[in-house]
Amino acid sequence: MLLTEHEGKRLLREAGIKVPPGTLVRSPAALARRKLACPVAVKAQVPSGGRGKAGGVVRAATAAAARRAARRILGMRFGGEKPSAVLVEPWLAIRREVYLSVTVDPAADGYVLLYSPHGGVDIEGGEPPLRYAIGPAHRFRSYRLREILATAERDAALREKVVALGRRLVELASSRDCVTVEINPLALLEDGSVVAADAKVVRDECAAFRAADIQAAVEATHRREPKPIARALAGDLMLVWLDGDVGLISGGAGMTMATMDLIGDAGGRPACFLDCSANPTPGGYRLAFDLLDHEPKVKVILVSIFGGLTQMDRVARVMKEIMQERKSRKPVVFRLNGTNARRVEEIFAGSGLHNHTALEDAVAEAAAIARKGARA
Amino acid sequence: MLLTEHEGKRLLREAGIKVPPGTLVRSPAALARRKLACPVAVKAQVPSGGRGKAGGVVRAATAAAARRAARRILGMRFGGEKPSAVLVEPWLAIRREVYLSVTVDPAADGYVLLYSPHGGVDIEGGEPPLRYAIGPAHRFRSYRLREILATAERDAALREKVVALGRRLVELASSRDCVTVEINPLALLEDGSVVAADAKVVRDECAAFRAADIQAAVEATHRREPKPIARALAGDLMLVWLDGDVGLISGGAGMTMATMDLIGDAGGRPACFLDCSANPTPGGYRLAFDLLDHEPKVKVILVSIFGGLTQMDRVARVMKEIMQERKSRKPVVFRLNGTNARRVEEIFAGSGLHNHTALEDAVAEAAAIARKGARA
Amino acid sequence: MSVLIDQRSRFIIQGVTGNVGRFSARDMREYGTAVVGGVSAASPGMEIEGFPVFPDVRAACAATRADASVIYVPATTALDHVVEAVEGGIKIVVYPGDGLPVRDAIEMRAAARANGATLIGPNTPGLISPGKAKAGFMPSFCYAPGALGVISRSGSLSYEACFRLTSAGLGQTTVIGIGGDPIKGVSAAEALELLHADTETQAIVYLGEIGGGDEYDVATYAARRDAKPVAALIVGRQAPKGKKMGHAAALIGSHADTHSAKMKALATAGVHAVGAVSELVPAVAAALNVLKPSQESSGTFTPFDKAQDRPRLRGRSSRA
Amino acid sequence: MSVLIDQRSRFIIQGVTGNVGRFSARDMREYGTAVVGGVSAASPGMEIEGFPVFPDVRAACAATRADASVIYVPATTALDHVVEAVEGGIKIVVYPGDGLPVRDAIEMRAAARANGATLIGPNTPGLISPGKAKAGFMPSFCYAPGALGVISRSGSLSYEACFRLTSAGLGQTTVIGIGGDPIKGVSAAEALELLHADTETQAIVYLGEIGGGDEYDVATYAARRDAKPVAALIVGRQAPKGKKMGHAAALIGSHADTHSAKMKALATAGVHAVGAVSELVPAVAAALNVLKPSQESSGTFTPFDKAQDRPRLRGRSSRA
Repeated sequence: MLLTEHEGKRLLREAGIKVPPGTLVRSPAALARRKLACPVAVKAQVPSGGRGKAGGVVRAATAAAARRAARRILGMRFGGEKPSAVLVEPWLAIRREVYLSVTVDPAADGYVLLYSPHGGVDIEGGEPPLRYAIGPAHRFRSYRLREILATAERDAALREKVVALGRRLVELASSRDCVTVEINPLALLEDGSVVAADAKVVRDECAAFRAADIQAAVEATHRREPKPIARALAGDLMLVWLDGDVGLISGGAGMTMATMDLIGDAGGRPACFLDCSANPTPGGYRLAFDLLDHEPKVKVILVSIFGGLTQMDRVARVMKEIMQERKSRKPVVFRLNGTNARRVEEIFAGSGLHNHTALEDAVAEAAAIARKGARA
Repeated sequence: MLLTEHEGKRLLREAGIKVPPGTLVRSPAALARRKLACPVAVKAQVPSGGRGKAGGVVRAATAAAARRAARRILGMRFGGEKPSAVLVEPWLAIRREVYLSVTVDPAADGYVLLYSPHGGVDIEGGEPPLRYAIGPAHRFRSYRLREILATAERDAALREKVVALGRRLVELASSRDCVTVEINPLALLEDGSVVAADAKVVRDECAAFRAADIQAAVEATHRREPKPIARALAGDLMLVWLDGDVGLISGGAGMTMATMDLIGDAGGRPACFLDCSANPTPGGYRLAFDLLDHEPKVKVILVSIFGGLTQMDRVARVMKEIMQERKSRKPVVFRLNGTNARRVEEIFAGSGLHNHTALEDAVAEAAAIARKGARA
Repeated sequence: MSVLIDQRSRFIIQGVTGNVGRFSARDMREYGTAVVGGVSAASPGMEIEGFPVFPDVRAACAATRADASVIYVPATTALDHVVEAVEGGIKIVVYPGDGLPVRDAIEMRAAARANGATLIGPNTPGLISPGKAKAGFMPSFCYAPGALGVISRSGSLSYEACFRLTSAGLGQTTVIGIGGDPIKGVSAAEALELLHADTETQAIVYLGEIGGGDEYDVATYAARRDAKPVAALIVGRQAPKGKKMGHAAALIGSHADTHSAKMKALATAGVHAVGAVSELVPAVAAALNVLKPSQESSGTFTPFDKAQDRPRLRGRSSRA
Repeated sequence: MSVLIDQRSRFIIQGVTGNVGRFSARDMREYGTAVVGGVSAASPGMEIEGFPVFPDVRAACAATRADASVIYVPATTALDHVVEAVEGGIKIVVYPGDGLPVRDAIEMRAAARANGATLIGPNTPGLISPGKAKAGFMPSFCYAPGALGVISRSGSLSYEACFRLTSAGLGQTTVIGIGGDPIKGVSAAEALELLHADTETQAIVYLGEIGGGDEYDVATYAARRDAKPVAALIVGRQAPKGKKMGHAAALIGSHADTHSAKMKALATAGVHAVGAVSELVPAVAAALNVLKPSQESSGTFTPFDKAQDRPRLRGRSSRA
């Protein structure tokens, strides 16, 4: 879960890392009530990258200009999202911008620290950053980081500040369950101090059980999602809407994507990624049907499940029940395979339901129905 | 720094540990505005032990009783301190109370976890708790804890809950710089769940540089101190007022205590513990004199410093300057020794100041002056 | 031969008293796997499905000489159980659970390494050496002994894929579910090394997806002069950019994460890479034909045997 | 003999470019200690007080064969520097700084152990083997070679105490400032073992205070049948309950923390324990007389030599 700059900076501040004093406001009116020491930076608060290049960070020389900038930014969208607020900070007298981040990297068997002597918006175009593969957080060694920094950063005093910050970031990432803590730019000010001018922090949603703030943020994010997505999340289903008309109820990320790909190959267009593997229960499947039955763009539903732990005789019984209860007339195509799948045929017998043996056949039928529906 | 129960429980909650839903109020009037699900517990919020036995926790069956209890508690003192607030929580249906804590223990080379199957206010009188010597936090092993718990806790389901909590407490202590995290009682409720019914958390003030919340708490504590103590702390001096009249300016905890003891042996009574070793500068010493000069009970000032890093020729020059500037007429007795101490005599020469060679002589003189002052 | 597990592996099930643990213990035994006991701290001393239940791993190992374990516990306590396993003497640990915090995955992997153990997982159905042993909950009928080493990031996709391979007469030495999380006990690169070193494995099948960098490790391996033939299926052509597709790592962030970039890298390295599960069997056949062009022609394989739900369990292990 | 350091110890100073580092490097050299260089990441390549300054410990050790280090850096980065020292090959590390978070003290101690090194500190002036080497900033004139092993929790108190001992002709083998923090690199118990094993140390002087449990370790040692004679000074009779007296550990919480409880435990164990620094020399003399009643009588010691500021540097090492 990517935090907004403001939320990320709060975590940095809590860990003793210097950030500019900032004011968070949700409206230009709220900004009018604050005293500002101009010039200021007015910054869109939105969990999305590329904000700076998209005009989401504006320098304002006067309070009036700051209000205008806030109004404009609050009306914009960044990566499809409206900013929830603007962060107003003193405009910094920056001598140099560098890049510093800690992130999880399989190649490092854990955390990796990245540093570039040239930070700012163009970081991705330049030289690749220096790389210190740490592994588990307790393996961090300041002298190793120092050696690596010395190969490209000539300012010895700055190196020492980065070394000290490096430890702080690794401990923050590990102790507060952050997948990424990126400071870009880390600003070297005229007075020689360094300050985190921006913050991009990604927290690990899986750690919500031991971090109340992650739990709260996850819940808040879910509340902000459109209703069907929120309902899916609340029911432990993973739903991503796509552009097509073939509704897909599946189990397992790889199997779901594989089926989506086959739908495309068969001339259809998947309407969604809908993975029910985390909740393969009557309630989970009922919710899945309910979501797709109520989505007008879905013309046909393909149930494609290959169960391991999920026992397919049970799934078949649940499907039979749902088909008997459900009001929607959208056609449903089944391809159930996996543990106990040989019993599906006898369970479906007499119900009018048909289970395809081959995935390709089921996909072809679903795509054909959708095409027919589209033509009708 | 010992936190109040409410502050401690906030840390527990942040770490995903279940605590009762509580309401913090600073006055009975504030409590009147809250809806309460009675019966409730009304609990004094004060950073001091023994609160329960001293009447700081009261069961209230009605909202009116809760307000009366809050009023009474807010007027009491616990360990000399007035509660800053009361915490009002639902009265818990407790099946059993156990004791669980993690604390720093030199004998464990780090953290130790303590558990007793009998928690509550009488924990100190009973059997010594079970002890799991962990060491550094990353050495925690749930299976070791489980083995130890099995020797005295018969409820296997509860053991498993304690094992899971144990890891959470060790990680909390380490990642949030707590010296002690004590849950007493850890309450096993009728529904089988466990909840931290109380919390005694001691945080490490030395970690303020990397934990903004510790920094803020230290500053708040310092602000609440009486003015002279607050001034001493702000000047990096360590001041504890005692009952006597011999003011003592010293350096180093052990040397200061040794001098205090000698003052007592000489028939005097020390007025303070005042350790200037963290700020052995002209500013530090000026502040020390200012504090003692303005404290009426101080009749004489003994300067007793044995310097290592602190170079005594510099100290002697500073002392000479201060003696010349200072308005107070309180007599001052010197005993300076340590690095470069052989130059003190020549620096003091002609100033009317005398440096005692032997500590006992300086102490005897100061005590004699104080006795004379007391008789006068 | 096979890698990591075979008929001599002696398994315990940690968390055997839960529904999943109990089901899996029975299912593994039915496959012929040597399951020698279970561990449950809360219920030691009882019997589950005929297996003795021990209070901890050390006791279980002492009594049963177990050297492998499958762990069915929630993510909240998974790290503790994996550490107990590897410090208790277990050499092959499978942790199938998903939703594991990445920090715990990092610590798990480090703990396994520090104790000379191999961890499979998290977020995996486990691994199977067909005809020898099964450590996890994949559907047994999908597998048959043979000459293919299979590596998969995705559980159910590996069932589908192996069902097709088995149905086509293409059996497996070992199928390793490396899992869909970014930090894995055994990574793709490490799984490749294991299968490379196995004399019976004649070709490697990799089942991958968008996001993450494992596919580039496959390409790196395949480009080696001594590499075994590799076939790969990469799914996710229809996935949009910037959305997480179930797996923590299945997210297209940069260009390298895309389906086309991965397919190109694999093809360049000589991998028989396909983008649809329907093309997998011909691709694998082609890979095998590279190895033994005289024995097989890719045209002889039918991709799916519709005539029977249970595939032919005809292996190729006799070849090696 | 001496423990931990002697004239063969080769020292570097980490943080040599700061005021304290520079002062101490010069002061240690003046005492005759083999200071072979300094470390400063920010200013490598320069010279400080004639010492070469290296960018890191590894480079310093490679160039100078250093095996000991005194570290003058703030608490914020102390753990990093101690870890660098012990992983760089340093075997004796002194960290004098105070205000160190206890978690970092725990990690420091563990790092030293894991690398077979000995850490002195935090919150200590260091240690000195009089006439041989000095690792820290205690005033040199307070010490003389002799037969006493001294252990102290408090810096300036140890200067006062050793000044008195030296003035009375009671020299020292090694004086170890174990420091006033709860978690120590070398604990009282460990310091006792070191001095116990040193053949030249004839008696042990322990300088303690209220709070903490070190004094009970001293009592435990003294009660051993093979213990060397022990004298102890415990300060803090005038300290009130529940208030921290400067040192993190100097706080009377429970009864065991009190002055009287400690004095009783020490006396019971046979320690010549006193509560006033003015009584220290007679107590030490009595302890030595236990050892060699024929050579000395406690009446011959004068507690303080007022005639001269610089004490007689007359040692007792010739005895052993």
